[in-house]
Amino acid sequence: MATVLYFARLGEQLKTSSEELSLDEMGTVGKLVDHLQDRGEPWSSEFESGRILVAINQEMSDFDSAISDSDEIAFFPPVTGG
Amino acid sequence: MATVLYFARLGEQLKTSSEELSLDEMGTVGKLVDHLQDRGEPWSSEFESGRILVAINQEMSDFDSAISDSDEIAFFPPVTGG
Amino acid sequence: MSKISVQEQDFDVSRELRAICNGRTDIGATVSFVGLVRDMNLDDSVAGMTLQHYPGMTDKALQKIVSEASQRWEVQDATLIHRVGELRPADQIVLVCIASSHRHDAFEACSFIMDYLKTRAPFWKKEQLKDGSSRWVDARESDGHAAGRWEK
Amino acid sequence: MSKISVQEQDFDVSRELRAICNGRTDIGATVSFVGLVRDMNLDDSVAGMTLQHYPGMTDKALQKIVSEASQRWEVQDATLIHRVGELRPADQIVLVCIASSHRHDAFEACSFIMDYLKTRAPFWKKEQLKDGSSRWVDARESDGHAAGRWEK
Repeated sequence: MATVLYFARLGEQLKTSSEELSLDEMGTVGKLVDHLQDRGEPWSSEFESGRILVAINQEMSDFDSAISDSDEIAFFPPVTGG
Repeated sequence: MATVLYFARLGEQLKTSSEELSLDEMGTVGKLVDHLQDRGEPWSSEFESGRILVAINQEMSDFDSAISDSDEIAFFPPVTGG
Repeated sequence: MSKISVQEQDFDVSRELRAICNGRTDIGATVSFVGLVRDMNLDDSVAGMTLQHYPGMTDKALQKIVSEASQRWEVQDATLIHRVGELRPADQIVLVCIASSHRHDAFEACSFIMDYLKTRAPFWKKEQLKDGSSRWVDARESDGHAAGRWEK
Repeated sequence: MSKISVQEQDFDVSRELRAICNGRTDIGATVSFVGLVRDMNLDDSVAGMTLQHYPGMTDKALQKIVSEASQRWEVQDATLIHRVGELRPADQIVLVCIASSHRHDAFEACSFIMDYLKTRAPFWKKEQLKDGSSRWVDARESDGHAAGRWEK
């Protein structure tokens, strides 16, 4: 089971900050996002913007990156610290 | 009488840090420097280097600047603060 | 060599500079950046803000940014502190201190770390406005451009 | 708005930053530069240094440099302290603090002030070496180039 995290505005909109998910055939971040969007609203719109960032195991990654069931995958809006 | 000041290494080499001087016909810094160099050593060599800076009334100036008997004229090596 | 900290409590610039310079006589220059909470943003009065972060990732991300700066410039020591939690106007948010024997290296490394932090470190600000509402702060395009200027 | 001081006594960065930010909630960023005495210069061991200056001119020169920075960049407040007299390795020599609503303005203004100060403010360092001799420090060509990069 992969751990999937949602931060900041994204977590608020989705009303969840974390879930455990079996990735099955979803071998890339892009495939996982397709799966999440298939849940309908608000998932569909939230991932539609093209501005959601992803980190795999706490490293900035992108939607083409490979993922497996042992990974921690985090989705979040552009960062605004500093 | 103009006040002429010498700072740092220059003052040490000339063995004076200040003097009062009547400028007479010396209407520019360059003319004053010629006059000082005419005093012989160490004046002649110290002003020969081309690296001596001048301030007139506490403002950075150059050797073409006009001077008069009411001025404070300061000569010094390149600055090394900070 | 460097100190990285994500913390709720405030920091003191002089204390951090002393910690860097403690017992050392080979440091020629330090440059310190402090980011502060302003009481206005996008024409609205800000009463306070909450800084959320991604705890597992922030330390790693900040360490990576400091390492990259240390590879590009001569950095003798570095301190990076980022606060999280509840902050109010005039509160300090972030501190970057760089010690170097050359002042330009210190300036560049410090500026670089701030630009990268603003695009790559997982922190998010939520502002409480004086009218009682709250909102997530949007990333600014200018921060993306600022980080971009360091790319080869 | 700005504070300029030429003094023998030491300074405290945090105290100066607090003085700048005191009661203000509109400052987004501060950048602080501190120059320090190193124990090595040109391969020689430095035991201490004396900072001479041109008392009638230093204040004016520093004021002018800060004014020029404030014209070029958005500077909300500035503090410039330069020490004179006897200093030892690890002692603080100079402090420049810039407050601005934009971090890049703060970095640029602070860096500019240091570059100009190093070529235009009438201070001279005389080093005491560990072998008992002393020497006036020569101006570095690199400082001239650093100041030159700000010319249009």
